[in-house]
Amino acid sequence: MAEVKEKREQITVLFAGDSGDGMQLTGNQFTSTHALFGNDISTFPNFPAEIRAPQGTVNGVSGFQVKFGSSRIFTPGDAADVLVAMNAAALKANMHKLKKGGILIANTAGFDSKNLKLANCEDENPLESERLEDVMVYDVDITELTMAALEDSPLTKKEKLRTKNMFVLGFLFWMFNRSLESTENYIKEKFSKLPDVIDANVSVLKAGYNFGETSEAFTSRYQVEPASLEPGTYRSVMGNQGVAIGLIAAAKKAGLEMFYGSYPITPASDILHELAKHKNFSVRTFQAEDEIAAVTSAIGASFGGALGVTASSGPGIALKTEAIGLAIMLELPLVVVNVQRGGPSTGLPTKTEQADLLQAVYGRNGEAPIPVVAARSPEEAFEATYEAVRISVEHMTPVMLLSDGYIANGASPWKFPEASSLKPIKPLYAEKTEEEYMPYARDEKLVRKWAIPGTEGLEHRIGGLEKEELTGNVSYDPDNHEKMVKLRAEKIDKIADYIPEQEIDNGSDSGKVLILSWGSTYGAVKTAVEDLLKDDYDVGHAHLRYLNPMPRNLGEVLTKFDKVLVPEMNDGQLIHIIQSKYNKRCIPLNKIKGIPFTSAEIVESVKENYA
Amino acid sequence: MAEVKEKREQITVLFAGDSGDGMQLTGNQFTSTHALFGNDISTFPNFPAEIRAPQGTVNGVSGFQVKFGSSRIFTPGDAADVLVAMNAAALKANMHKLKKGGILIANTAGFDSKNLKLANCEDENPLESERLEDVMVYDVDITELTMAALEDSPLTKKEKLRTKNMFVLGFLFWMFNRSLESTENYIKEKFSKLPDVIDANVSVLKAGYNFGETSEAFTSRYQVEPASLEPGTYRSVMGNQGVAIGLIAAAKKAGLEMFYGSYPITPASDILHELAKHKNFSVRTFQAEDEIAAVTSAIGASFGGALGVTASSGPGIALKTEAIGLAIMLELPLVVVNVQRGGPSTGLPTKTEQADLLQAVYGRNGEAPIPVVAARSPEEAFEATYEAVRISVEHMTPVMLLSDGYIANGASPWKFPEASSLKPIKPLYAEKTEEEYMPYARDEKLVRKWAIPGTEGLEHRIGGLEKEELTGNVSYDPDNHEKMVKLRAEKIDKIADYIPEQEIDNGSDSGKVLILSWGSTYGAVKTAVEDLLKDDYDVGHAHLRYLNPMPRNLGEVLTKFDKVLVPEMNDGQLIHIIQSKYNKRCIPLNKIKGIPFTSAEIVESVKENYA
Amino acid sequence: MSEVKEKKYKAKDFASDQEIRWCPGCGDYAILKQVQSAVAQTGKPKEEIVFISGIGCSSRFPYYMDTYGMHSIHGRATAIASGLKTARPDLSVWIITGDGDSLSIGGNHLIHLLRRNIDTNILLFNNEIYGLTKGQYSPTTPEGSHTKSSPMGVIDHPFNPISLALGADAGFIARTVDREPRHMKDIFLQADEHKGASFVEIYQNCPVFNDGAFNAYTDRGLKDENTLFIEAGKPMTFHKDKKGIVLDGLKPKVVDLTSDEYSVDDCLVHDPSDRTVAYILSQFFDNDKSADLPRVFGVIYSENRPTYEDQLSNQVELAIEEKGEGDLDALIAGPNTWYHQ
Amino acid sequence: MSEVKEKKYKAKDFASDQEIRWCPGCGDYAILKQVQSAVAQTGKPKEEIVFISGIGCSSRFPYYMDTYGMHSIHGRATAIASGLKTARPDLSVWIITGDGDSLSIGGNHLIHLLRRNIDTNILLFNNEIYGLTKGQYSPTTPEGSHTKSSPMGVIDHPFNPISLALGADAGFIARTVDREPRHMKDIFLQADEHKGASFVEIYQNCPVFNDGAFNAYTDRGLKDENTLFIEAGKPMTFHKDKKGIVLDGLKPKVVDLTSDEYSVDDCLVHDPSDRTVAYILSQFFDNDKSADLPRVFGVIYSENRPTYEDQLSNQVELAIEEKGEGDLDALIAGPNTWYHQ
Ligand SMILES: Cc1ncc(C[n+]2csc(CCOP(=O)(O)OP(=O)(O)O)c2C)c(N)n1
Ligand SMILES: Cc1ncc(C[n+]2csc(CCOP(=O)(O)OP(=O)(O)O)c2C)c(N)n1
Ligand code: SF4
Ligand code: SF4
Ligand SMILES: [Mg+2]
Ligand SMILES: [Mg+2]
Repeated sequence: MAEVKEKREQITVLFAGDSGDGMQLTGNQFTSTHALFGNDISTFPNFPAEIRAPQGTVNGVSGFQVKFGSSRIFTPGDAADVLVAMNAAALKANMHKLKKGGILIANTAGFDSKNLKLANCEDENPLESERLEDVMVYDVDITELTMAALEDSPLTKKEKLRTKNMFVLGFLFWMFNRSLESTENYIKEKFSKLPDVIDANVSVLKAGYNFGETSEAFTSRYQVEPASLEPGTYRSVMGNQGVAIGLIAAAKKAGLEMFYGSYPITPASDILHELAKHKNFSVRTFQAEDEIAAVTSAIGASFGGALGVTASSGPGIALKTEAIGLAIMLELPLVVVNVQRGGPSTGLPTKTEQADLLQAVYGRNGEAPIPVVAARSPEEAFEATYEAVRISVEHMTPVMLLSDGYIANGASPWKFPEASSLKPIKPLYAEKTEEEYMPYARDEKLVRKWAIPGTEGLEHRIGGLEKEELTGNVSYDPDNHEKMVKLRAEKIDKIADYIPEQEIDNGSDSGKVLILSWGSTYGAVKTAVEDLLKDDYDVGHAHLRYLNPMPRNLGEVLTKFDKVLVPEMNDGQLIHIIQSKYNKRCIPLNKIKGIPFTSAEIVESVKENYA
Repeated sequence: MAEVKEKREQITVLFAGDSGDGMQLTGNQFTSTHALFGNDISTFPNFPAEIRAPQGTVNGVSGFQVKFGSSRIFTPGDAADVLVAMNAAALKANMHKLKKGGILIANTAGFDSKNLKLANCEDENPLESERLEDVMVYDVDITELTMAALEDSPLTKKEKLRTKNMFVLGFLFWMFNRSLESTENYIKEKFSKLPDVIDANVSVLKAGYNFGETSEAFTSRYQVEPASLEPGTYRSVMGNQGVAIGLIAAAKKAGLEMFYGSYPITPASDILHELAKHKNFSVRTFQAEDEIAAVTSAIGASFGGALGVTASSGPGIALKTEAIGLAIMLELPLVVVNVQRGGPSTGLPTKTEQADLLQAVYGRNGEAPIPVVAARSPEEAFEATYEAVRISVEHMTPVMLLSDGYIANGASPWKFPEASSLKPIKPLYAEKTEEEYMPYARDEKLVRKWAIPGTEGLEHRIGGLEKEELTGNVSYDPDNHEKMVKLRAEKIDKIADYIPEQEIDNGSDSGKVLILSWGSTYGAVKTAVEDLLKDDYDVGHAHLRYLNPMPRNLGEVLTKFDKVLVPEMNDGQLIHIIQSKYNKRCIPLNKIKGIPFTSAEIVESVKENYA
Repeated sequence: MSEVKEKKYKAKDFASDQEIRWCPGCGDYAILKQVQSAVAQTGKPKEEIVFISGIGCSSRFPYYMDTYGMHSIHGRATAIASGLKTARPDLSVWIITGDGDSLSIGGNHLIHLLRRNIDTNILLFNNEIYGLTKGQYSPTTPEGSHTKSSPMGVIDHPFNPISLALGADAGFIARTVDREPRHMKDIFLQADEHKGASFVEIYQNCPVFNDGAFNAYTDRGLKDENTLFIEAGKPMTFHKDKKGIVLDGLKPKVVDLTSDEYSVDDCLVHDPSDRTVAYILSQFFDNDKSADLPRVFGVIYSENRPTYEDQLSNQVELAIEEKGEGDLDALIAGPNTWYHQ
Repeated sequence: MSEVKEKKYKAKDFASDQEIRWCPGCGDYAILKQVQSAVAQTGKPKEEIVFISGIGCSSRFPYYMDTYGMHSIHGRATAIASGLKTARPDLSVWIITGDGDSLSIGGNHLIHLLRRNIDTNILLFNNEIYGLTKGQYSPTTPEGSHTKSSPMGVIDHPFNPISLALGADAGFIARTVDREPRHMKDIFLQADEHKGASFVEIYQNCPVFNDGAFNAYTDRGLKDENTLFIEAGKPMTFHKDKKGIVLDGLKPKVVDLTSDEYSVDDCLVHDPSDRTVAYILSQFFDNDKSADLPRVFGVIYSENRPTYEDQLSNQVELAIEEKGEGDLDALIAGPNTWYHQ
């Protein structure tokens, strides 16, 4: 058999199967091996909305998309080069994501009449769909081959069947010419107390690999070289992990103990789960009775001198708004993380969206400005989080950190920093002096000092009523109120002096079209701009991490382009703020489907608006 | 004694005394009598923040300002022609509000050393202040004169002292040449079971009047002719009353029973108190355990086919935002009233502000548009409320109605409509037909029909998850989600077809300066524009009742002026929306002092920006 | 609710056309079945029945009932139902909620509904875990449990839902379990019949995130000795009448009825109208593991007092009687008007 | 809280420089005075004491204490204090709240704090009215009361705060009244001494909006026959020992000790560790007007169980013991890294 190894720069694989088929695990193992090999990588898991949706149905399909390559990767890919479909429902739901000329690996056992019926495909077997005409289809009876490989195993049939994802994995490792070692180690560690299970999984993994090796049908094998990433030590990180680690790191660098008050909600809960594991960092996690208790307990902790943090998603953030107003009055550190999901209301809890920006910036009663920082990707979540904590602590203010479902559950390789290289974070503590203590005296940043209970001589009372300048006493004086409203606003505006100026991420810094993005659209825009630049479009890309206050020079950046395109996974929110703040009409590009932009969609829009 | 009756077009009187001095009652009686006489009137009570602040202190001062005149009156006046100060604290706190050449009536008994000390005026008796040099000061020992008038009364000393506000009232009635009849009737009704109290109050009232009549010191008497108001029947109304009555009227005209779920909060509580009195209109008031229960119980009632209404102020509205998102998904009627107060957080609960506009328009998670309607004055609150209900019911959507503390507690004469003349409000009910019932089918307004439990054959389930078009079933389909987000937005935008176009309230409809206002600044702007027009300034005034969607022609209105001035009692919120929506830079005019604009401030700003 | 309208239904008449989306083996299925069967048996017209739920696995329930229904937001079903029932006392209102939905985020609305005594039937699906969000502990998860959010064990002392309901002055309090279909249905019928707020805790197995939490009360080999099914007027015996409950002063204890020392006649007789008995039964709980008391199932407490919505309706009627049906023109005009020319 | 730091204070050392803004005659003044006196007596350094309140008249309290303090938002003092105490177990945390603040909007946080047993002292100023918002009824206002928001009389059945706390498994429950300074102070001291959440209901007169609500327990002529002051180990007698409480089965009744029929020895002896007794005492309430039971003052229930914050601190220590003090570089790197050239 001729072994043709085709060289490819980037490959996107989409694993799709029933929730019970182990697609997430398969995807994660596939990812690790490629990461270890040195590819750049981006992943996107896509869970069903139900805990365990009925088996075999379209609602029960679980997907895991991964893109890896020898060049830099910023998104999990617009369309798949390879689609693995474990059953009819999985194919039905994902067929349209397969590129023309792509490869479909279909587990024929998942296309029997029972499965066709469950997928509501009695009329047409999706394997016979017209859409597959341009596709190379490999029918493999994975189920049978798995059972065959385990003939001698003492496991039950059910247990045996559960290993069939290993067959897929082995086969794909063959296809992409990768070693089985990392997965073998993983299996051994995971099932260390179940030798029979180890044996079965490893056997099936190898059987998959060997099936590629021996079956004559498969001639395509691909070679994807390691990426020219910056040299250094890497790990794989998911967005929620990045946030959790970022919080711990920032607290530690600030010399603070962290208190995390939270109420579970998809897709933010994993931050709680992660933090709860790290109590040896003196992290105190408090699963509150609701989101109001979550944020107010964090405020209480901050009053006590800890770093109070809370996280939620849209509906929970809505519940926290009254308390955030209190934190604004108290001028205490508080980090509020919003892992955005599809809205409004309960909306699409398992889907991603960027529709809480206006809520973050404006969604409170009274004049209540707070800094807003947005993460852009799993590997940048750490840094964005670190910045959020830095601003909160050094400027004594609640900060909203925006992430979203796409970032939260996606994974990428991360060239992580050394702890010693992290920016210092310096809380400004009040100290007892000769003079009378003034809780609301301010420094040049307009920041008041933090007086921690337990410090003798700094006893003081604060609250949500308007306070007198300097003393912090309750004041109903009209002029004082106006002054305080302005001071609080100016304090936040001044943070612009302590964040970097807006840079052009890629492309020209003046010219025809600027793409102004924020949050998780980063990867799609980055990829699109790379493509556009190759085609000689005059385009630049600015990505906002700081949404309030915005970088000082942003207005200037905008004036340098004829047109500004603002892609958002919402109905137009950043564009709203930009147009109000700057005298610049922008072009909206909106996708409100609970799924990320493809880079092609961005490219297309630039081309349409180019002229 | 020569009786000179000076003619005046407008007079502003400010009653100021200790919380226990009965200034609110005095002001209200003074107001009623002038209203009955036919003057136009506007009032502004100013309570201390504490329930009963310490007697005699500046914090305990209670004020009631009233402006009346023979021309139209739109504000309670920038400065007072007459100031009544019952004690030193009252004078200290209000001295600056007295016009040059104005009259001060000071109760000398309230300026003894004890009172001076309580008012922290040991160093300077405010009666001797330089500020009073341009003022006519009348020192009257009201306390003593009151006691003297009651020599023969069987009341206790404490009870006698309580009537001293009647002396003030009687004296002012003399000064403005008004009859005592209405107040006498009021006294008789109020104390119908206490003849001694009636006698005492009436005696003192008359003593005050006679004091003016007989005392040689007083030569100034004023004549304020009835106003040339539109002919018709009038009543006096306070903003919160207007809202309450508007709700009942609208519900009744719509053929709906009203359910009012509310949690007390200043300055919204009076709506609850008022509604609770009208159970004979089948109004069901429910004092919920918190604001979340208030709004969600109202949603439950609306699901049941009632008109669900809830009201609060800033902090409470913040708590309701998650639930408002649910109502948006459910597409059910719901009226949310926000009687704004000074913020952020607890802020200045007894003061007024307009700083919840952005919260109203943007303060929810996800894409969650709702109509926003704002009342402009006590006498217009009824109509604004009626419109809010009409939009909510006919467009099946939650609506936010904005009022504020100034409107809520202020009073004006109101030429009230006849019930039969009110616009009909027509709920669109689903009915059982041959076809399958589609809960989310829409009419040409994009409005779905209301299916009331109890209707056979229309059993259906709705909720906060994204719903499939037409069926309303839960749907995770990406295209459906985008479609539904757009549909919900379009439905709200379309309301612009069912509201009036923006009119110019006064002045030119094109030219140099447009003043664009909303909410309770109406009166101050109206008065300012009248003054400016008299001085031949080229200025127009547009006042927005509909803040979302805005009137279709607003963009056009704006383009017709060189400059647009946007006065707001906040740090710039409407201006933010306008600048984002329309390609027009506007000039902000902000006052964030918890007190309304004076018309002079508006005039000044127009002059500054005129050129 | 009028007798005339009573209809003949079968349980399946109450099954909606929606596909059921719970995990295979979830206790929710069994509960659904008995609710459908119970509402059918009441004969109330289905258009007069409303199911309101919050958010959670259990809260998907209304989708599966062919009645009016709302799947609302987390924790607020009780508040929504309070408004609905107050506005529409004629409807039969059921509340479906989970241990997180009703006792964590929704705790306040629950206790307020109970004290107000709004005539609704509250079915609390207690699986001692957050199902929908995939396995965090809930306010009923036993101390020490290892869950996603408590990797070192739960340190939050759990609520005893029955005591809490009693503390909130609930007028009807019962407990049942997903594995006892007949008992469930009977309790649901009693709850529905009770005029006033009816609080029913249902032990519900979540095979995915908290499998076997109630094994002690459902497993063949264990349940007899661990469960006490109570009925009004009946002595409290269990374990096939081999054991009984007697009071030693104020202290309940388990006695052996097969010995000569105690007989059925010594056993406490259940009186659902006695609050103190109810309190004592509520304490047959984890707190007092030493005492080895069985878990109680059945109607623990029942009391008749006026409902909120009836009293409100009375006030509305009284107001109309006293002031006459509201006259809009009179209201708008208020008591003091003047004419201006 | 270490012994070394104990200081000698006078009550007035705890008075802040802020002018007190309650109405003349408000019961809050008397409570403030006894709290100042009690904290002075504990000898805890004032910088280690924090008062957290919500919103309401009573919630202005922290301004008047020369300690650390926060006047927060309505209903959330308990939640804020939970976070504070969890983060800083070394501080002495007091919660000041009203009947609206803690039982209406803040009901949920209250019951959760109690079940978690976070070591704070909760002083609930119960004036059976909303003072600050000028006179609406609260969740403790008796049925039938005419208030601004209930012109036809309250129809919401009120909470019994003591039962509610018991239902939420509170570890320390007491009641006192603003007119009994010594009793108040003693209860405050006991609450502070109790390790765990201490719930103290204080009957507080609001002369402006609800004057005389507790006259039956404070008026010279009435209070003796209407109040029962209990103490651990003491028989329950009242009305100058002329009356006593005996149990008739599970039913408490008032007996005449001056007759021959009953003597002190028949009276129930108070045992604050007995929950059932506590429950029975909690029911000496309005529900059962017929029984004519006196109102109970004193420590009704007291139990020692681990506090939330101590258990959390233990987990932190244990984690450090097992995994070593957190190493930031190791955390950032995670278990699987690779090197890329
Ligand atoms: C405001 C808000 N907070 C949090 C969530 C996330 N959430 C949904 S259900 C749930 C708890 C589910 O537990 P339970 O009520 O016990 O129901 P079960 O799934 O176990 O039936 C949570 C935390 C939400 N949807 N909304
Ligand atoms: C979120 C919110 N809702 C409502 C209010 C208004 N409010 C302030 S205090 C209060 C109730 C006060 O009653 P209580 O707690 O009994 O305290 P008291 O004044 O009687 O001491 C209310 C409703 C508020 N400040 N914030
Ligand atoms: S997660 Fe548990 S409670 Fe939820 S559906 Fe599955 S088995 Fe049922
Ligand atoms: S209103 Fe009542 S509770 Fe409030 S300060 Fe005055 S007397 Fe005290
Ligand atoms: Mg649960
Ligand atoms: Mg109160």
